[in-house]
Amino acid sequence: MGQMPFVMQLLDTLAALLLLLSFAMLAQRRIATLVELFALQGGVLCAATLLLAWRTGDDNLVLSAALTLGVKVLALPWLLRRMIRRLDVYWDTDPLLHIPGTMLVGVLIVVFSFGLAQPISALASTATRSAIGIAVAVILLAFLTMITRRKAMSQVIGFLSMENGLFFGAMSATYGMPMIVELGVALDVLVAMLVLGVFFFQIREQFDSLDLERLESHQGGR
Amino acid sequence: MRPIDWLTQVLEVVAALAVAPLFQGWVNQCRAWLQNRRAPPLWQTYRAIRKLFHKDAVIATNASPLFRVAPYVVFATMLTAAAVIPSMGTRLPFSPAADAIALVGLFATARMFLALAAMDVGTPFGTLGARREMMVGFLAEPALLMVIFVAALISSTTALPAISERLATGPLVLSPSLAFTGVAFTMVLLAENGRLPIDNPATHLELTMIHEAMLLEYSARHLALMEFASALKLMNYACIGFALFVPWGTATSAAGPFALAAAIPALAVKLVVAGAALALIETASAKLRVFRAPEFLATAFLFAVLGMLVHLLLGA
Amino acid sequence: MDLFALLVTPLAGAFVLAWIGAGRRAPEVNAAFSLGTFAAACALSWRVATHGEATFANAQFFVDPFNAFLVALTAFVGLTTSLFSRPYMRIEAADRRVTPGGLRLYHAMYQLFIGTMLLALTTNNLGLMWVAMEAATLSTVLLVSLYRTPAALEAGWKYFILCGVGIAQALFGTILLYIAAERVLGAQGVGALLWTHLDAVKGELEPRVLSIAFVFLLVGYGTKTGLVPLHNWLPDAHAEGPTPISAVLSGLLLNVAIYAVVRCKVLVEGSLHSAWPGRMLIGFGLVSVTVASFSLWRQRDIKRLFAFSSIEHMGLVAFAFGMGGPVANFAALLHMTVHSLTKSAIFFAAGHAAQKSGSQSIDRIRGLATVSPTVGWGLMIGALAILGVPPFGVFASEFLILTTAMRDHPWATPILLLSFAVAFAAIFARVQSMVFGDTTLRRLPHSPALLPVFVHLGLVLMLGLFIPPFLATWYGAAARLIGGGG
Amino acid sequence: MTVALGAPLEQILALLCAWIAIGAVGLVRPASLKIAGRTLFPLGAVCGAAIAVVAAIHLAQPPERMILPIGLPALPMHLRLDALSATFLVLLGAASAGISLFGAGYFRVGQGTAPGLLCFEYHLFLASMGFVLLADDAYAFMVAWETMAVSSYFLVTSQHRIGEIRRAGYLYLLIAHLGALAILLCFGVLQGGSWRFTFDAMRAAHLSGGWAAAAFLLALAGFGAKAGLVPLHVWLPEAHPAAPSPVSALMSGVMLKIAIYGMLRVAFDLLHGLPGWWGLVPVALGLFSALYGIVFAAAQTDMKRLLAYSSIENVGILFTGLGLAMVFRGAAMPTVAALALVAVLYHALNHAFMKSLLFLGTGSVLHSTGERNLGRLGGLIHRMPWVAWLTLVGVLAIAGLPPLNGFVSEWLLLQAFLHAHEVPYPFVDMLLPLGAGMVALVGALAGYVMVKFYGVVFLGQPREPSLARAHDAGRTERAGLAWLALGCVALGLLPATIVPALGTVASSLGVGSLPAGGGPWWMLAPLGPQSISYAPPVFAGTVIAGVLLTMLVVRLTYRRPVRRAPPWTCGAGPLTGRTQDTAEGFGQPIRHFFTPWFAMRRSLPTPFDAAPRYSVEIGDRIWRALYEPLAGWVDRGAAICAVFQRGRISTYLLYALATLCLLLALVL
Repeated sequence: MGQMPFVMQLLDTLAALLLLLSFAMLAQRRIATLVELFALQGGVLCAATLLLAWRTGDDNLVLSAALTLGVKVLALPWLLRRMIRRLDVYWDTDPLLHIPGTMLVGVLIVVFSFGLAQPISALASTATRSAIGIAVAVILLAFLTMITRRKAMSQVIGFLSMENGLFFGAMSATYGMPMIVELGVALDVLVAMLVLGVFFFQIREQFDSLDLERLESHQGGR
Repeated sequence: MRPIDWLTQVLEVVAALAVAPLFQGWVNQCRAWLQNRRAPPLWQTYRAIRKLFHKDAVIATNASPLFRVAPYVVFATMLTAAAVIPSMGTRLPFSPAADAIALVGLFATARMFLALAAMDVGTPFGTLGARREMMVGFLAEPALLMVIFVAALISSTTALPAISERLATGPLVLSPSLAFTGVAFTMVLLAENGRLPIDNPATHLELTMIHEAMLLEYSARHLALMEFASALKLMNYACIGFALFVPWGTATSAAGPFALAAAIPALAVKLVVAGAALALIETASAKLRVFRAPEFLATAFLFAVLGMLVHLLLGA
Repeated sequence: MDLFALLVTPLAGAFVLAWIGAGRRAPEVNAAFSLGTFAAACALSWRVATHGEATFANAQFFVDPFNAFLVALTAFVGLTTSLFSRPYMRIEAADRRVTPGGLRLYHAMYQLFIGTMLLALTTNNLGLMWVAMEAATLSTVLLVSLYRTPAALEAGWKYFILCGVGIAQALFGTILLYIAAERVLGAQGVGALLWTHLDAVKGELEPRVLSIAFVFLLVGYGTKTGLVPLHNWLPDAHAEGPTPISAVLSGLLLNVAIYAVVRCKVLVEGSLHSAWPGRMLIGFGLVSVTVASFSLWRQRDIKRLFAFSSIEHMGLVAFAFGMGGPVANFAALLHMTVHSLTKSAIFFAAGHAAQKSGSQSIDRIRGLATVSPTVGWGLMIGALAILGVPPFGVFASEFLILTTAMRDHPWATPILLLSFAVAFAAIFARVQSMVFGDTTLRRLPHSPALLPVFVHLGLVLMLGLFIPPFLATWYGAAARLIGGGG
Repeated sequence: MTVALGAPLEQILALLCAWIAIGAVGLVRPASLKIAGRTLFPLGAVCGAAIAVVAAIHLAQPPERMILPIGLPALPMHLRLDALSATFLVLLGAASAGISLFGAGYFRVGQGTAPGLLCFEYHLFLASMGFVLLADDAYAFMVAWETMAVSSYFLVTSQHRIGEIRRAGYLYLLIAHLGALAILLCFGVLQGGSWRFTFDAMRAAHLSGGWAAAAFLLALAGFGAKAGLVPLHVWLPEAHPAAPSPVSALMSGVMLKIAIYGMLRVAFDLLHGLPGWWGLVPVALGLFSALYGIVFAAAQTDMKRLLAYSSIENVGILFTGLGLAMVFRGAAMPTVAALALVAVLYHALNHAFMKSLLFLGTGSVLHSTGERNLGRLGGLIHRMPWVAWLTLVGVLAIAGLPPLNGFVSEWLLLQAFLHAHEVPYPFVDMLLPLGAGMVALVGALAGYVMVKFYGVVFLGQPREPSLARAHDAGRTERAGLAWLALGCVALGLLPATIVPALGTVASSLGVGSLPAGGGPWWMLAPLGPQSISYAPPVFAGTVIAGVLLTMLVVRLTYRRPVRRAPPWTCGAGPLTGRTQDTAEGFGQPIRHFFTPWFAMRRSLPTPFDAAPRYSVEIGDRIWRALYEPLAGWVDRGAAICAVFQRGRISTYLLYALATLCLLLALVL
């Protein structure tokens, strides 16, 4: 097939960028930066969607790009920033597993998810199917982020970037889910965020910190 | 059933009644001789009983009716036992009513009433005696049962007359199993009749006595009945021994009136010999501590069991 | 029409109660809306019973015996729970444990929760089902932390994060399913996520992808089902939320989650022509049953205790569905029914018990039978029923499950029996110490409503002695629908 | 007449439902003693008697079947009435009639469960036992079986404010439930591949040797747990004393027999293809239980515990006979097998009457004195003559003395043992006869224990001043006691009529049949007229005649007055209650003889004690050797599982990720 069209190359670049960002988040300890990275990821996602929409001429994708822009680039980061300011949690304490180790695990996960993606890409009919592996990787890396963080805030951001991964996966594999589903998903994410906001303040007023160590009282055999 | 059988039956019971005290007297006499004492007259036991019957009965204020019924029950059971045991003839009209196991049951009944009566007044001696009696009983009874069981295995029935008839009429074989059981039976007999080395009928030392301790609260005719019953018991045991181990001389079912006539002296001879032997054993052996009694009886029990094993092994 | 009513009534209720939820009559309003929902559910199930399966709104919604009976069950338990929560929440308010604002939130979210579950049950669109499940989590997460105590917040947080992450896996699974489906049902296939369409073509779906998809779906919805080792949110959430919520979580949400798992299993098994999805469920089931029953041994908190027992029973249901086949499926459906009835009844009684002693600690609850026989005997009988003592329905289903297991997987039977024994020893020791003995408990400001308890237990008793024919045929149809097994 | 009232099975079903109804009426006004006691319990007694009559009439007839439209859709409840179940229905009905009569006067309004509720549980218990006997499929059986367990549990814990009673109840229900699981598993094996759980399907099934053995052992575990077979007996001496006396009577007298019924049903009816020598297992366990039970009974100081242990002994004897019958059946000795089986059934009947009688006697004592401890009783024969004399019947009977009923079954069993050496298995023919010795030993020990029990409770002098206020039992209670005592006497005197009836059970189970024409009504000759025989009426007549004759002679010959005087005791007076032997003292020789069996904790006074105290605690070795480690293991398992719940959310997420990756790795 030879030289693939420039758009596709661009798309793949964007996908790689997503992965890079996930790694960055994995490595990042400053929560404020984490939020920016998350916003950036949303942006990249949005860009990729738009690109794809332009290439396929599928206006559903435009809509979902708009959705991404609205929710993941503007709304959520704005909410998060406000919270950070209100709760002044700027730094996460050291992650449970030190950064290089985390990175190493992350690499392994990437390998695993690429392997996992083979059959799926083989099946998918989209131009971007090769990116599915990256989507899986993003999801699992987000998972890893959540595992290694100690602050509730950074855990949530990990959760949200997992949503990004899912979204990217859906887009790259099938040019997006049916509209109704996407709307539902977006709505859920937004609500989730609001709920979390409430939570943070409640936790804060109870524990006057967002350290997860405080949240380990429930044990099996007390 | 022939009239002669009824005659045998009646004769046996009457004989038991008449001879039992005499037998006890005979044993005591032999003992006295062996111990170089002047022996009491042969009918001493009759005298004692007669004397007791002439006295006023004194009963403890807090004695219950059970206390007063017990002597009669014990006496009656011994009498019934005498009716079951083929001491003269093996064709007894009463024998189908109760086999050897029932006989053991009879002795158990007597023992139980004796013990309960002893506990009734609530004296320390009474309960002590009852406890020791039962302690002896819980090993003596199974031992006796095993002895009978072996004989039953040999003759494949538990009806005592049938057993003794089979043993008598069968070809004369020395069966080692019977030797074991014979020893066991002797030990049981000693224990059950309050003889040395388990109990000493001649003493009233609380540390040692068993049978006497139970009778302490009895007097007059109740005591007489109890003494009589114990004499009967000794007699019965002796007769069981004869039936199992020296069954010869008793009138078998085939035999006629002459056999019965011959059976009476035969029984007399057996009793004389047995009494002497008993006395000999008693004088030869020393009183055991009460705690040793279970071991003595356990030995008896095991001998009986061994006898059975030997029988099953050799089929003899 | 009735479906529309079924879905709209709770939503309307949610809005109304969000507005007057703190009012004096709010509990009655709540009960009234639940009653309406139940009526609609009855109508719907009646239609299914008479006309059989049906789809609505160009196949976006559908009912078949499987979800119809779950709808009826959900609506029924929702109703009884609302009846129970009437005095319960009044007492809580009287004890100043919950603020008026909290009360409003509670009532609104209660209705919303019921609504989302009904949506998840009736929708034909797997994507929509996912949305509804997530919504169900979100609507309860604030209820779990309603009391604002540290423990409650912690529980809520864990509930949120663990279920959220789990659900995310489910979403990816759904996407994969969609990929495979789209291949068969055409690009942007309208029905590419509609279960009925997928079911029709399940034979042609690409096996590899579907197997991967199933793993994600199993992990995702399995988290909400509380399968070990994804269960850790469950005891906390059950223990810390208000008791009516524990009741519906345990009695209904778990059912809905396993319903989702089973729906997916049907598709995957259809495409794979092999039984390993079933085997996966069996594995999860056995692990859950064993771990949960041993964990029971050390519980000190009455609601945690029964939360673990819920894990055990969900494991059993998963095991049964894993075995598949008409009998096992029948048993599983029966078990879902009796479990949600019994468990909610137990939570009702336990809730009042905790209120009486002013603490959920088992050591502080004593002599219930003496101070209030209804609560005490309700708890005692409920516990016996849940422990699978005849003549209650739980025994009926366990009997069927065990006998089927003896046939299909003999090696599993001893494990199950051992777990049952341990669970019995653990739960019964605690229940006995709570129900019997001398008491130090107080009287309550409002008289507890134990009608629901005894209605539930009565039903369970009936199901143990006599399963009505229409119900039997209904289950049978659902069981055939699920199929699987050998 | 039976035609008019429908088939016997229907009549019995109706009567069982009547029991439930009677109980339900009690719930209407739980607090009212008048309704429950004065009306319902007598009604229940009537029902019981009716059941006994109907079942007795039906005993010899062919089996009847019925299918109730309830239960599982695929498995409606099957009922069946055959000779075996009829026999045990007679037992249930007859014994419960006496117990219910007694209960009518016994229950009081007290701390514990309200009378009405108690009445409900009581009659539910009775009815469930009846349904166990009728059940003809696994589901119905299990439902009835567990209902029996649960209802009896609630009866046991009716005084639930007392901690040790709660503990006893817990232990009881736990072991009962474990047993039930074993039974369920047993049925699962028994159906043998047909996957139909009716008993007919099991009868038709043919199991391979290994599976048959498994099923048998499972049944032995399940029913043994219910019957109190060592080592599954630990609940019994706790639960029976804890319960109110009528309930103890019911549990000990009847419920244990229901367990025996289950074992018989499995071993002789449902299970096929099991080699006969497997019967040695129950023989061995049974003999051990018998000896163990009676030895511990001798060491007890609580009268109800003593009786409970004696129940263990009797259960042991029952299992011995059962195993013996199996061995004989396997060895193709049908007649003797039938004899052994009849011995079991007869002993079951006997024990139902004797043990109920004794427990009820203790109940009366408990009521009038409030004492269970043998160390505080004594001399009650003066205060409560009715109870004392009626109990004496039970005591003599259970001690196995002729001419009462205990002796008959012992006699039958020994007769069966007499043929044990004929079995064609090597070693077995040596070992089995030794069992006879064991049985004899146990019987003699039973005598010892009963003398201790009766002597300490009723004879001697009151050990507490409070006993002077003791009063005799009420009229209905006496009636109940009398009924049971009468049963003991009747069973003792009329074996010749009862044994052939029980023989039909053996023949209907295909075990074998006793030769017909055993002899006249007064002579028991199970193996034919010319062989061994026992004629209780004649025997009893002779003894009684002997007693009367002696009395007459004494009266006629020497008529001297009888003086009452304070006890002599070798001049060592005055006597107080304390000078007597204590219960511990009376048990001492046995303790001394069987020392290694007990885990004893003894505290001896030093010579310098101002107030010397002697105390000894008897512990159960099996409890420490078996049950405590078991609990330990479970706890360790719990500790391991607690690791899953450490509270750290990251760990939980890790579990999720690990699971995900693991499963993905599996499918890839």
